[in-house]
Amino acid sequence: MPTEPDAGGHFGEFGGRFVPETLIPALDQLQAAFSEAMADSTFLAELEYWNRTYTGRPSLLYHARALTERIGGAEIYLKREDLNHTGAHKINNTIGQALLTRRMGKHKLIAETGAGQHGVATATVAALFQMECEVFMGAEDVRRQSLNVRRMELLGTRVTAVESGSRTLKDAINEALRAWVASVGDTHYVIGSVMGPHPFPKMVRTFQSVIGQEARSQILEMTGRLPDLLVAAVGGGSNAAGLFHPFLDDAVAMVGVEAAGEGLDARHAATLSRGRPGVLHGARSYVLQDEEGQILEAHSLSAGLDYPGVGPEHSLWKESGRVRYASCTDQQAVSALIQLSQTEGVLCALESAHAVAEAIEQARRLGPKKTIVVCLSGRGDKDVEELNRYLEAHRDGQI
Amino acid sequence: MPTEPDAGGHFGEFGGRFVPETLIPALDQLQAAFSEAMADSTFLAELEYWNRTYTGRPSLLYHARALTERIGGAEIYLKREDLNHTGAHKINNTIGQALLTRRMGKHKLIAETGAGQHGVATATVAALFQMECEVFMGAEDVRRQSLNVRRMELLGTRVTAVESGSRTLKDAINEALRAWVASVGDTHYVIGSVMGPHPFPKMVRTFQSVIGQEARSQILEMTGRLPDLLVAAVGGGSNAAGLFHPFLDDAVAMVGVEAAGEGLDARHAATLSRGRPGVLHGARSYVLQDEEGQILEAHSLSAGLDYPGVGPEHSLWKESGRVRYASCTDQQAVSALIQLSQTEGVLCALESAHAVAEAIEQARRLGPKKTIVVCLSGRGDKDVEELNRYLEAHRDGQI
Amino acid sequence: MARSEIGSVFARAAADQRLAVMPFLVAGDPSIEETVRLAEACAAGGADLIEIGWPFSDPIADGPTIQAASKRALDRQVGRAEVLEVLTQVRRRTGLPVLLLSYLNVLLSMNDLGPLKAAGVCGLIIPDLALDEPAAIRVRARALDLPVIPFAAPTSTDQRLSEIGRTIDPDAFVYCVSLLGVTGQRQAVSQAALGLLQRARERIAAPLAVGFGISGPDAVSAVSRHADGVIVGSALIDLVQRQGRKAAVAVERFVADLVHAGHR
Amino acid sequence: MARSEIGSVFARAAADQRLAVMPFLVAGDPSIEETVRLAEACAAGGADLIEIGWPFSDPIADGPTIQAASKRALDRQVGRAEVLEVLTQVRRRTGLPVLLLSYLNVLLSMNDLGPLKAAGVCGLIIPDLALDEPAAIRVRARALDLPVIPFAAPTSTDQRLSEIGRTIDPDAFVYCVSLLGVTGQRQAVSQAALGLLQRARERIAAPLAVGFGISGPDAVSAVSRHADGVIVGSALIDLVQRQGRKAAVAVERFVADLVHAGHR
Ligand SMILES: Cc1ncc(COP(=O)(O)O)c(C=O)c1O
Ligand SMILES: Cc1ncc(COP(=O)(O)O)c(C=O)c1O
Repeated sequence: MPTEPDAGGHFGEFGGRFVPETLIPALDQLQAAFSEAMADSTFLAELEYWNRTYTGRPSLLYHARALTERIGGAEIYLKREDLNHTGAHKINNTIGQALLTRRMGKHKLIAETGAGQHGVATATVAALFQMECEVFMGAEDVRRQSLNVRRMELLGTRVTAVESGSRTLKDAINEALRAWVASVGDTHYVIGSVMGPHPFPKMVRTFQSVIGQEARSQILEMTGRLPDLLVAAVGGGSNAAGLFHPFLDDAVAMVGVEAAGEGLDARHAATLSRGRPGVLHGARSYVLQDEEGQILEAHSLSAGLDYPGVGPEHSLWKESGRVRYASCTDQQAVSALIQLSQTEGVLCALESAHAVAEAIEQARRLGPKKTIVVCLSGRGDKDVEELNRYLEAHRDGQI
Repeated sequence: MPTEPDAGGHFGEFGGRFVPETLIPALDQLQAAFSEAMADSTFLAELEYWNRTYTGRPSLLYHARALTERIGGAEIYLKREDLNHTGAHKINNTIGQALLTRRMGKHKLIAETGAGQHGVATATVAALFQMECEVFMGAEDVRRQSLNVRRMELLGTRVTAVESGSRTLKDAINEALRAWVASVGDTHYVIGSVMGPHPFPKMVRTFQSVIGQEARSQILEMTGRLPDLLVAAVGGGSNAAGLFHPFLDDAVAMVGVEAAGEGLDARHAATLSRGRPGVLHGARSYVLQDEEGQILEAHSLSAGLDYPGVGPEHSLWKESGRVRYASCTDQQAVSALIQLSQTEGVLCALESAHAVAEAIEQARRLGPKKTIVVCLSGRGDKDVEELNRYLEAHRDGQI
Repeated sequence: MARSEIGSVFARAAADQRLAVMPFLVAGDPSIEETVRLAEACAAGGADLIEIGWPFSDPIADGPTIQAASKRALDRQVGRAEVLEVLTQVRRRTGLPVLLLSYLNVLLSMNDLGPLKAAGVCGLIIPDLALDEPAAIRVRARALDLPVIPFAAPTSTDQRLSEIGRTIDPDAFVYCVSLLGVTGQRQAVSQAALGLLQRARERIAAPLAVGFGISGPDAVSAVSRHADGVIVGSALIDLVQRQGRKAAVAVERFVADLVHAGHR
Repeated sequence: MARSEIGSVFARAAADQRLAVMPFLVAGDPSIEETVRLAEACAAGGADLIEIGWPFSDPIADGPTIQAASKRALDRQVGRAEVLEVLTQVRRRTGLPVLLLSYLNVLLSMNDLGPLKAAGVCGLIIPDLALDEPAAIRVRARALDLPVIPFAAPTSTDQRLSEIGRTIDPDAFVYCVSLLGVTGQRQAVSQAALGLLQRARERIAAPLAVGFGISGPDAVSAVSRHADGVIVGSALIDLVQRQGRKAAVAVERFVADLVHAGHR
């Protein structure tokens, strides 16, 4: 199992660069800047400085005793990325990319966003490093994540609602790519997950690996041994890749949890479970698509998982069997969110709730004496309105 | 300058216990439990455990270089209480009180809330320690802080909208006191600031002093000396008291910033600047009142500062001159919030923005080589809707 | 003269083998004139003493009925002058002793309590002043020979009751709170009330009056053997609200029923 | 036969001392029949080659005009069978060489590219396939003698242009992107386009066609001395949208104007 892609950014048969020629030189420049930076102790120190003093890293690894007790199975530990400044793991990546942008002499940022967390994280670093910023967001997501739209605006970022296609994350990425093609000279496109053309998947995973590195030493310190299982939600796959990567060579099981939306046989966003390899947004990877290669609209209550693609490294991990990919419906996620909220007082993001739901199931299955580390990728403030709508609509239901 | 009240909870001529007789035994019980707990290393260890592993303490002391540079004056350091779990300093207090509640053998919590942060913090510990919880909130605050209402509900707490009086914090406290009188046998009233009858002012200040204790050692470590000035917003006064108290014996200047609302000659909440001593909500302290002792309605855009009373220890500090009390209008707070947001990428609570506005002014006045520590008491997510309404309404204005 | 007034109220009632009945009205609700007229109706019904409440913005010890009454009065600009006017008139027209119930902050705002005395007030009830605070207000009241009525509650410890017994002003009675809660009508008198009265009786020589939640004659009978007086506020105000223009007649009859029910 | 088709297009145009004109239409927009009719109109106007776009859900290289055209076609259920039908008909009716423009994912979904060849396609344009990916699709195309047209952009380095020159399929031309941006009409041809054409000419022997943003005859004249052909898409589709039922006549005239403007 190779843990790094080849020079062209290929993770086995996945990854690569499938973008208009116009962008290739920018990707070359980025790749060079990234490689140099990662070998430059000044850059690494700077990254560490902002992670520690601004984001608040290391994030806690919290032993969820009350939840564990309630479930009566394996010990559950939560990696609290929700406590990061701006409220999700996304900032780990945007700080890294902003520092690279400065290194490349660029001074404008664009980004796409689904849940708005990556948009907020990008807007935040844009403010911090005094860069101009525009964020593309599907019009549907603008509606369901209005809190984050306002946050971006207050941070001085322009939010552009994208009306094309399913008006969600996929279309925001299309539009961001188009905007980047038109501005590539002075603008860096801050991709928010381990997706897109090389070097993004590797670069984003590298910046997010701080999650797994910390979790690894924290769990060793807390329990004296490695965990039995890691669980993380998979949208593009960055929080999962960040948690998993530092454990790849260990005897640790891993589950990535995709959004099953209304069910795998209805509208969902379970790319690895129900898609097949294809090319979307610059890389070869699993894609939700029809027989003729048209991209399907994904569906998840959780805007951050509502994406028909996935990072190429996950496709490799799926094919190799290193990581198992499960899925979780809207309803299961909502009910896990409420259960966590009401046993631990932790209101997590809907995205993260998918991981929590799977962790609860696995805790039962594994039984006591085992340990599970769950990536709590973000906090739920952004989701309360959407949750409210969902609960209103399912009042009679089994939630 | 006494730094502890007398046995009756009097800070000089302020403080005390002015409540219905029914509550006195509960206050005695609480006082006893609190004193015993603070002398019990098990309790202190437990408190420290939850502060560290759950809240995420110590909170960062962040050197705001970009803001400092922009202002061109004293070095500004932000005490990042906004990074705490649940997003404000309020949790420091609710964890302490919940542990005391358990110690007293009670299993129900009630609380009042203005901005909703204390309500969320109480709902959170109620979930964590499996207690029943009801939170009283002025109907006006329910409207302007709807995000926090939903958060409380998702945490399993009942939120009761209070329709009496100005329908804000003052009335929520009235109602909570009434509810406590009716349930005092099995219920603890988690007061959210350094106010109310003895022992609350001292107890809440003690739990919040972790802010100042950390800040003191952090700034010594970062700069090698004590700061020149501390700045904090004052609603009831808990974040300010928590920051100030550990520095009382030091040669450090302090400013508490009240809400001047629409201006000190219009509607405001500047209790110490414009009130006079009286009795409200169980203690003698400064109060906004008319000639005949009727309590006036306070006004602040910031729900957490919208209160016509203040903690009794602040009244003492004002009278003794140990702390200066300034005020800041809605407009100044909004513009400081935006300035901080757009230079540092930190979207703080409207309450905290009052402190930021004063800090900016003082940084200019003090000039370089001086250092200011500002308590960033909470994050601004809860305020974006209200800010949006304010900015819409003042579109033509000078913000 | 004020010194003996309260004492004689309880002495007279005891002689009649009944409870002293003390109706409570909020000054200025529904109007100054009406408050006075309702007090007269109480007197006609046989009330022994009238309690007048000073409307306050933040009545933390009161339930919805008295909160609303306070608010109505404040909305009609009932201030210090109007309250003094009500007190004076009630005293003059009824000839009964008058107690003033006021939250502490209102009294603290008066430089001088003399005008209360001048208006005929014979004692103060301050719901947010518990025993613990030897607040300056006590000194000022005592200088005018105005007793401050202490409260006892079901939660009060025996020790506290003894302390009340030791420190009570001469001529005062003890306001025994019948339940855990704020003012307002309740279905029945709680067991807690009877327990409190018994414990208080053993420790306090002064008369005991029961208040909070006394809804009508049944409640009065229930405590008639355990207390010396009853205070009836919310039930009366609810009645006034219900009856509108015919309130005075109804109040007179209601108070008469209370007096009747208070016979042992 | 396909091998020589593209070559002969440029050879003929060069012989006429003019640019080869290559109109672009989206298959099935506004309908299958119309696409074919419009292609015939292009041919009547003097077009040298027709480019047909396969409607795709996520056309990242396209601006609003072609995005909308793709969406219209997809909304009308234009799928693989319909695209093949359009290609076949256009080839048959116009007799001109036909290039297929398709995003990569659509082509990857075909197990076999044979049907494209059978429909008369003589080359592939894949906007999201840059030089870097020696993707399997190239091998499959080459096996069918279908050249894949490479792109060059203003951002392409000299080294990259040389690499394009070295690796280009026999019989292919280079699709020179005239600007930084997606497809869609622009006011004027950018300086960047002329710079690119000059740099490309020095490094690439194959013909150079300019596309993206060519809005009409003026733009064509502006590049006539620097390029060998022009690709006109959005301007044509906008025209069809504007003209409605009279589109064929307008298209024929427009293409004729382009051909005219392309004379050196
Ligand atoms: C809180 C949170 N978790 C998870 C995700 C999913 O992204 P990824 O799979 O890249 O971690 C998002 C995306 O917005 C998010 O906001
Ligand atoms: C973020 C924040 N800061 C400050 C305050 C004011 O309270 P205090 O003065 O007790 O710190 C509040 C109250 O809700 C708050 O939420």
